[in-house]
Amino acid sequence: MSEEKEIYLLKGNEAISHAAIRYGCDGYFGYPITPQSEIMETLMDEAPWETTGMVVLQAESETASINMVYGGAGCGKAVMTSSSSPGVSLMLEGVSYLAGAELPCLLVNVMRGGPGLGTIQPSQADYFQTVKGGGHGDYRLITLAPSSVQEMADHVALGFDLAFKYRNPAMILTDGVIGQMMEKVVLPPFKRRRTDEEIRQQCPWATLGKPADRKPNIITSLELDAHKMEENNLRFQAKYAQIEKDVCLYEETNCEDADYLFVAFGSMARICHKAMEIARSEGIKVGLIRPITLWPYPYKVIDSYSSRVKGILTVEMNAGQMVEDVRLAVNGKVKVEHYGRLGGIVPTPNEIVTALKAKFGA
Amino acid sequence: MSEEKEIYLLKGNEAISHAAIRYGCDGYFGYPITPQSEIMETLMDEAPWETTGMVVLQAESETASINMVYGGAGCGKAVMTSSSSPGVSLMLEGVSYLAGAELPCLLVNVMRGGPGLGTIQPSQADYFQTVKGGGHGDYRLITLAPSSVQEMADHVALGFDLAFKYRNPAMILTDGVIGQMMEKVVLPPFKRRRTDEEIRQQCPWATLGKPADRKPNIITSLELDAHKMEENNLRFQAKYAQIEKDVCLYEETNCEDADYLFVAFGSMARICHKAMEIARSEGIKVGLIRPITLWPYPYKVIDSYSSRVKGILTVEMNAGQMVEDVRLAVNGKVKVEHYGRLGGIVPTPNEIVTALKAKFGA
Amino acid sequence: MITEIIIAGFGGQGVLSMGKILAYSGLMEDKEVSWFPSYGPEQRGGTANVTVILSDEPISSPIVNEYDVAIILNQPSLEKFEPHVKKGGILIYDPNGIVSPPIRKDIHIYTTAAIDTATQMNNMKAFNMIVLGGLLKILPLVKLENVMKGLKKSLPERHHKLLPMNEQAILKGMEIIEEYHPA
Amino acid sequence: MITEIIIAGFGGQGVLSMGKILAYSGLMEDKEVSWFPSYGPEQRGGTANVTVILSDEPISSPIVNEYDVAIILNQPSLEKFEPHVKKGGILIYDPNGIVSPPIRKDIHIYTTAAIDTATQMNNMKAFNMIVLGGLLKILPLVKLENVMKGLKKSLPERHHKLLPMNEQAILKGMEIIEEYHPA
Amino acid sequence: MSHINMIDPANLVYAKPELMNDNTMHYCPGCSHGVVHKIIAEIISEMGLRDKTVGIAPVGCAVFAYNYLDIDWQEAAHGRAPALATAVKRLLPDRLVFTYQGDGDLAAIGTAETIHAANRGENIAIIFINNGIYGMTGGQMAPTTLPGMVTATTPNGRDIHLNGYPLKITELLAQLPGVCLATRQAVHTAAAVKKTKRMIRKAFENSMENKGTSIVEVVSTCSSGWKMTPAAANDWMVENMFPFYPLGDMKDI
Amino acid sequence: MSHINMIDPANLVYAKPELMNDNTMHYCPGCSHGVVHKIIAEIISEMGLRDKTVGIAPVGCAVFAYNYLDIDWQEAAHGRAPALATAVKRLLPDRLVFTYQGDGDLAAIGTAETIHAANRGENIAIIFINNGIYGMTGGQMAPTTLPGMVTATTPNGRDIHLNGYPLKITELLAQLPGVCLATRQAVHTAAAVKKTKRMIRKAFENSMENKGTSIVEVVSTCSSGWKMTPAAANDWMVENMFPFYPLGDMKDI
Amino acid sequence: MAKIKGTVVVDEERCKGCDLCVVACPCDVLELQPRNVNQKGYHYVYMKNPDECIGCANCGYVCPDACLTIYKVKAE
Amino acid sequence: MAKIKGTVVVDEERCKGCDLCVVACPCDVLELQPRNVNQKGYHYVYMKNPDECIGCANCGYVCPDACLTIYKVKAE
Ligand SMILES: Cc1ncc(C[n+]2csc(CCOP(=O)(O)OP(=O)(O)O)c2C)c(N)n1
Ligand SMILES: Cc1ncc(C[n+]2csc(CCOP(=O)(O)OP(=O)(O)O)c2C)c(N)n1
Ligand code: SF4
Ligand code: SF4
Ligand code: SF4
Ligand code: SF4
Ligand code: SF4
Ligand code: SF4
Ligand SMILES: [Mg+2]
Ligand SMILES: [Mg+2]
Repeated sequence: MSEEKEIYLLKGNEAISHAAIRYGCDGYFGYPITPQSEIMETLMDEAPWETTGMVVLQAESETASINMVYGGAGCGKAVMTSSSSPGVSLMLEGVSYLAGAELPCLLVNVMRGGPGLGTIQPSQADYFQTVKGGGHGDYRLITLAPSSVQEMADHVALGFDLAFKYRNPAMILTDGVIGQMMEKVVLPPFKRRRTDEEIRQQCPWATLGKPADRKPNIITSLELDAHKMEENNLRFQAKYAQIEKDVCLYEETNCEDADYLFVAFGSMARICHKAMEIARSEGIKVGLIRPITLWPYPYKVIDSYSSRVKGILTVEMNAGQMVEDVRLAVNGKVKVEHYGRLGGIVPTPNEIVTALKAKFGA
Repeated sequence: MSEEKEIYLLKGNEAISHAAIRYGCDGYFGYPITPQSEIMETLMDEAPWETTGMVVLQAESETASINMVYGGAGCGKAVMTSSSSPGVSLMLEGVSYLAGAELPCLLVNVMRGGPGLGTIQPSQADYFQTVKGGGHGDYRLITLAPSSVQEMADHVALGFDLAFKYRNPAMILTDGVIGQMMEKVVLPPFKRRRTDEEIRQQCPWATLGKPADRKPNIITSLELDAHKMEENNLRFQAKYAQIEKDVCLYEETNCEDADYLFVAFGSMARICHKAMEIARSEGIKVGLIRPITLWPYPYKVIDSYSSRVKGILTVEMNAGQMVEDVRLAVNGKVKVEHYGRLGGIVPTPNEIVTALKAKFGA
Repeated sequence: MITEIIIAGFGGQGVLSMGKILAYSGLMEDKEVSWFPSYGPEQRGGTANVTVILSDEPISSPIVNEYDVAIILNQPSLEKFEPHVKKGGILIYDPNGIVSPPIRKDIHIYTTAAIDTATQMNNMKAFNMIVLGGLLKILPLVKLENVMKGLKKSLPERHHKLLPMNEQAILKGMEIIEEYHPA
Repeated sequence: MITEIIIAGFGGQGVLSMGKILAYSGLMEDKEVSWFPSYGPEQRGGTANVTVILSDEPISSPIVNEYDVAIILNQPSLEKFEPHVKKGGILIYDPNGIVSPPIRKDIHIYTTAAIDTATQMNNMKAFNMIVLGGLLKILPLVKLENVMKGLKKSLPERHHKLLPMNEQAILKGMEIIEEYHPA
Repeated sequence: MSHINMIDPANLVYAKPELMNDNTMHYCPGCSHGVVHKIIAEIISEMGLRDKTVGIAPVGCAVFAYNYLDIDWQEAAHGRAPALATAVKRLLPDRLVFTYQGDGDLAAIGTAETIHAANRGENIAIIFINNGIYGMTGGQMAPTTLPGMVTATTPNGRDIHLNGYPLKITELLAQLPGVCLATRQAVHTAAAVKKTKRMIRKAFENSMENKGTSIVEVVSTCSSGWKMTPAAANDWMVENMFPFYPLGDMKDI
Repeated sequence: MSHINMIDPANLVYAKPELMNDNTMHYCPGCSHGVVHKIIAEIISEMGLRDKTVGIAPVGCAVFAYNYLDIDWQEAAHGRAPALATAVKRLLPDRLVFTYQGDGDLAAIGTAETIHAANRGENIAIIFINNGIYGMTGGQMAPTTLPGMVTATTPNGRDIHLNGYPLKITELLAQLPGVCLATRQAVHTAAAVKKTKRMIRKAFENSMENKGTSIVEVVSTCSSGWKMTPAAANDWMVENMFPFYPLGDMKDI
Repeated sequence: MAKIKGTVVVDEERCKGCDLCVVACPCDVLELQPRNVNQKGYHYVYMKNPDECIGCANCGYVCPDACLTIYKVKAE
Repeated sequence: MAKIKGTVVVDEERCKGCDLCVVACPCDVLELQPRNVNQKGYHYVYMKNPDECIGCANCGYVCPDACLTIYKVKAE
């Protein structure tokens, strides 16, 4: 349909909302927090309950939101929430439960500067929280890091699809830059929501009411018998290994001839792109690797350059988090340095070039 | 005093409570959860409010507990809470606030198997959560990993002292094994609680009421101006660097002549000790490094063996978390493998020896 | 060609929506566009600004160090952004409320008495369109017809009756803009 | 010397406190001791067990693969722990409620009719002391006087009047323990 | 007629409910949870709603409710059952959705979720087992523990100055406009069981008819936590709990 | 007498309170927060308690309260001010401890902390600014938003079926035994300001006398969130908020 | 005159010997086994005075573990 | 007869022109500056009819920004 190919000018946050409705998302549960409140506001404005039947509910807190997501996801519904750093911290018990009960769902963190109440300006300081372990226990979140408004829209479907494929929560990890900026975006076509019958087929584990011909479906993360709990964990680990095999998205730019690599995700990749242009214009051969999935992490592709480049600079709006994964990837084969700004400051392209020169004498 | 040198037979959890009273702890705020409820129960039984004046309060939730800790710590009081994995996840927003407001306090996580509600059996799967970033933003918790009931008692004072020295929360990260086991323990002598006057001197930032001769004291983690927020973060990072310089506790056993190293913390170090004895009795020269502080992490001491040993095995009750820090320590110079049991299972010494042989052909 | 623009003033002056209309206009001309606001809790009379980039190529960074064009609507913003206009770039400001005017001589400076004009027109809502008109006069980034298309697109249907008024304001803005030479 | 002991039975049978008294007794003899319980939500009639280690050297692992001594008070525990007694080790069990008795021939097996005896004594609370007496008879790990000291230490003051009764139960247990040879 | 001859389906007056399976319940002897489980099983059968029911289990002794009633269940994080139920019911508006929660779960950590679900008038039924204690974790004080009551965290009895007052949360909930039914019952006698059953059935009907939130509090015993025999616990409940938590309907519209 | 001559301390009838400093408050023009700040500053001075007061600021527009009143402050996580206050007051029992909270902070995310602090009867004063909206984050629906009221998340007005009912939390709190004072006031007229001041003073006295928890709700305006001029907002409040949130004392013992 | 008679079938392995049915019975029909225990170690309930049973099912209603099946007939 | 007279000193830079004092004044004393703005861009308040002021301080009580200082005298 031509109408659907129409180009929109949207904020990243708004793109998520429109993409969710068009995906056939069944429910959104959230609590306001800057810089992502537009997600719920746009949904409320679109009132999809009158069209697709999607439920949109402002919860009493992030704690409630994430547990509503658990309830909805347990029914096999495509449900989501969104928040920003402090709100996401409040969700972590629930996130661990979602992972432990193997429930597909979509979470969005539009990061702001911490720690604590911090600032509302952009940040990437929740990287560790997202990919290593915010909540308790061994679990993983499929983590997508969009770097444009278009990807904000695209990652909604991608996130949901991966979540359902692997029965695992997926997280869009983005920040105030991408959430608040407007860009051109092509929205996906409308998909209708799945019927309960379709859910019964695609999610035979979902709690939709127990018919006579199957056992009760039970959504739980509890197993007091440690041996069985270990089995559960081994199943999760096997699943995580499978996801690591199947899914790994990244983007390489100008890496073939590069002497130095930037590794950066999300908004920082955008800014590093410009820094790369500036550096190349000065004759420094810089390439850029942009991990799109932060978990699974593109260890291999980064490692593939470890004996070909003179140095790697990770640029993050934090005190040095993803840099550990880059170091783990190259395992000592090349020097890896970190450049970061903190507390809501977005580095400029120029200062990144300066940092590159300073760290590597490039 | 001789009475004070008396040897007690206590659970790890109980040791924490007695040590807290004797330290002159001002307040405990907690919510029951297995396997650590004895901490609050012992305190309630001892009724220190009748003796030292220590406040002990059962809160309505872990969320409330951690925020009570924030309130108490903001007054310069020596306050603490304890919980186990799911409960700690609920505290993470508060923990990030504590770090962001630079409040000294003592947190205890007696880990159990996750993710989700999981099991109540011992686990170490909250390592990442504790040392990388459970809550949002760039912050660090001074992290102590006791491996005996004696250390459970000792780390209370150590944790509080470090917390106050650096104005930073400290965490005792332990598990159901150490929390539930009884061992001999020598309790420290009783110290009286600091008076408000002493607190005014030692913690000039504390909110005890503003006298005419100073500016208002304000406990906050907020700074909407990103530049100022960055300054705050740089101050935190400088402090963290200082702590990393000043504090790093570990224990080396039989490392001098070792061909292989176990690296393990807490209860796993105990079991690895036995595994080391077994391996040595079979002629395999194994040493053991036990990090006592998990942050700051003893990267250097581990690295100091990286060109002297044939392999390092980290043993953890998780799917492989601390192993990343060991890999970061040796930076590719020696092979590092992980052996773990999950979901509440405690590995036996024999299986660790078997794992060592399997991974390294030792 | 890429044009990096900052628009800055008090919250409530329509800074963000002026940027939006500019971005929409670019969209109508099939340009690449990006719009990045200062965002925050309700601005409560504080300053607000937005970076708008119009480009023929894909835009890498939505955040830039220096601007081709700065549109300045109050004193604090002037102080903040004047130093960041590229050499040879453009600075447009409304002198109302400006106590210390710009001083750089290596850029082109223009004034637009938009506040006064809007007050005269008895239509404060037209204020930001007057400013926009001025910009378009000296830098015809987008065609007027595309601005109108953009406006139509960015305004909800129920406000379309305001389109002619906006067009007039733009035209007025084109008239009143004046070059300014610092002493 | 190090002795690794498991005591296992139903929750409510005093398994944990028997282990505690043993540990306290060890403490009185200046031994190193460790006591590690199966823990959980209220045992609600489920099984409970505790590993007690008494040693002259520091104890590394409080958790072990195999036991020198297993004290078994119900059928599920027998099934679970019989295989983990060290060759040449000791297994003591109360035959009450045991439908399939132990079968290993490479260990020393004893029975203690503690439940019956306690019922006869009309004092179910003495049950675990009777069992403990049996253990001490065949393996004098700790001196009786130190057991009594340990008991005193582990019991709250208000229960000290029960000490003589406990001593009698231990002595009774020493009397009734019998060797058992699987068919 | 001999006893053996009486045993005939035609003469049956009471039996284990069809929806309750053969798993041994992990509850302590005499625990009220079992009785309420039976009631719920019976009602769902009687209403013919097995294929339309989603139950939400709490964290608390009833965490394993899902092991005993053969319906679809979700096990919630501690205190969050009403949040789960909110989503389930909004996404499946024609289903029977109920939560089953203890006093710690509902009235301590879950206070906000309980009050807000009720205040929104979510069309769910909340079955609230008030045994005045945290059974699951070994008998600590609950928000509903009576003054003077001994628990693991009030070894000398709850002292209102130190530990605060018992919380009558059902009274609070009854005042919210979203609540259509709020009642307090017990299950210590056959008559009480029948009354409780009527009220839970009404709560379930309200959920099906989308009339708003129903809350049925069941004043219960916890013989383990109270350290009494089950029979003594019942007596203690009648003597001590009922005066403070009087049985009866607070709201029924 | 000329105006210039009247300006003499002897003739002073009203001035900026001594404890309020010269920082420009970040509040929007006409925001009720400022008025309540002034009242608090005056009372603390009058009671001579500056060196004995710890205020707890919320997350909400009043997050920066600490920038304006020259007393010791702690800034709490969103909704948790009563938890902080609990600890502060228990550890410093002779201090005046008060929280200052918005409706989102107190009655949404902080519901559990509010109810439990009040139910424990913590000796704190809770100043509750009910402006029916989330001011700080740009005007989303609050738990107290009136039916039909337009906000950023109820663009067509709050629909009780979709968004639930407004929550009269002070009415609930008034019923808790730990609460000694529960009152609802406003600050739109000089008379209202004086009445509110009397009640907040009483609340502070209660804290000092350890009489239990006091809650003073101030029905307020948020001209930015309501998208009205401050004066129109006051009128709207009188017409629409007061009928739903009637002013007056609910409890005072 | 028609007399109402009842009987109770006990699922002995399910029974936890809680005594609640014993207390609830208006006719003193039930009792816990004084010596015998089931496999879980509980003194399960049995009909001490079977002929007194009126099939009122009070025992059944209050049994937490659903161990009791009750039958009732009108006997001559 | 003693007449009560008052005066109001406005902290013009603090004033946000919210108009609340204007509305609160029983004597129509105050008005917002129709044209002039302060440095923050607000039309601040001034005494339009200074002689009407009775020093009741209503304006002061309701001013959220504590911009007003009020004095009162009994004038002859
Ligand atoms: C976040 C969290 N905190 C604490 C616990 C530990 N916990 C499990 S059950 C429970 C209380 C149970 O009491 P109640 O809700 O009254 O149920 P009961 O067992 O009495 O039926 C607690 C505190 C937990 N599992 N999760
Ligand atoms: C955990 C968390 N969730 C959400 C937010 C975002 N937030 C900041 S203030 C606020 C609501 C403020 O509303 P209210 O309490 O009514 O105060 P007001 O601004 O109206 O005075 C919210 C949701 C936050 N800072 N932290
Ligand atoms: S502990 Fe209490 S509530 Fe839990 S099963 Fe036992 S009796 Fe029931
Ligand atoms: S947004 Fe509302 S509450 Fe916040 S300062 Fe402005 S008027 Fe006051
Ligand atoms: S049916 Fe009635 S009479 Fe018969 S045993 Fe049960 S309670 Fe007693
Ligand atoms: S009530 Fe049930 S469990 Fe209890 S004794 Fe009777 S039959 Fe057994
Ligand atoms: S003091 Fe009274 S009369 Fe004077 S300006 Fe103020 S409100 Fe008006
Ligand atoms: S009330 Fe205060 S801020 Fe508002 S106009 Fe009057 S003086 Fe200015
Ligand atoms: Mg309970
Ligand atoms: Mg508000």
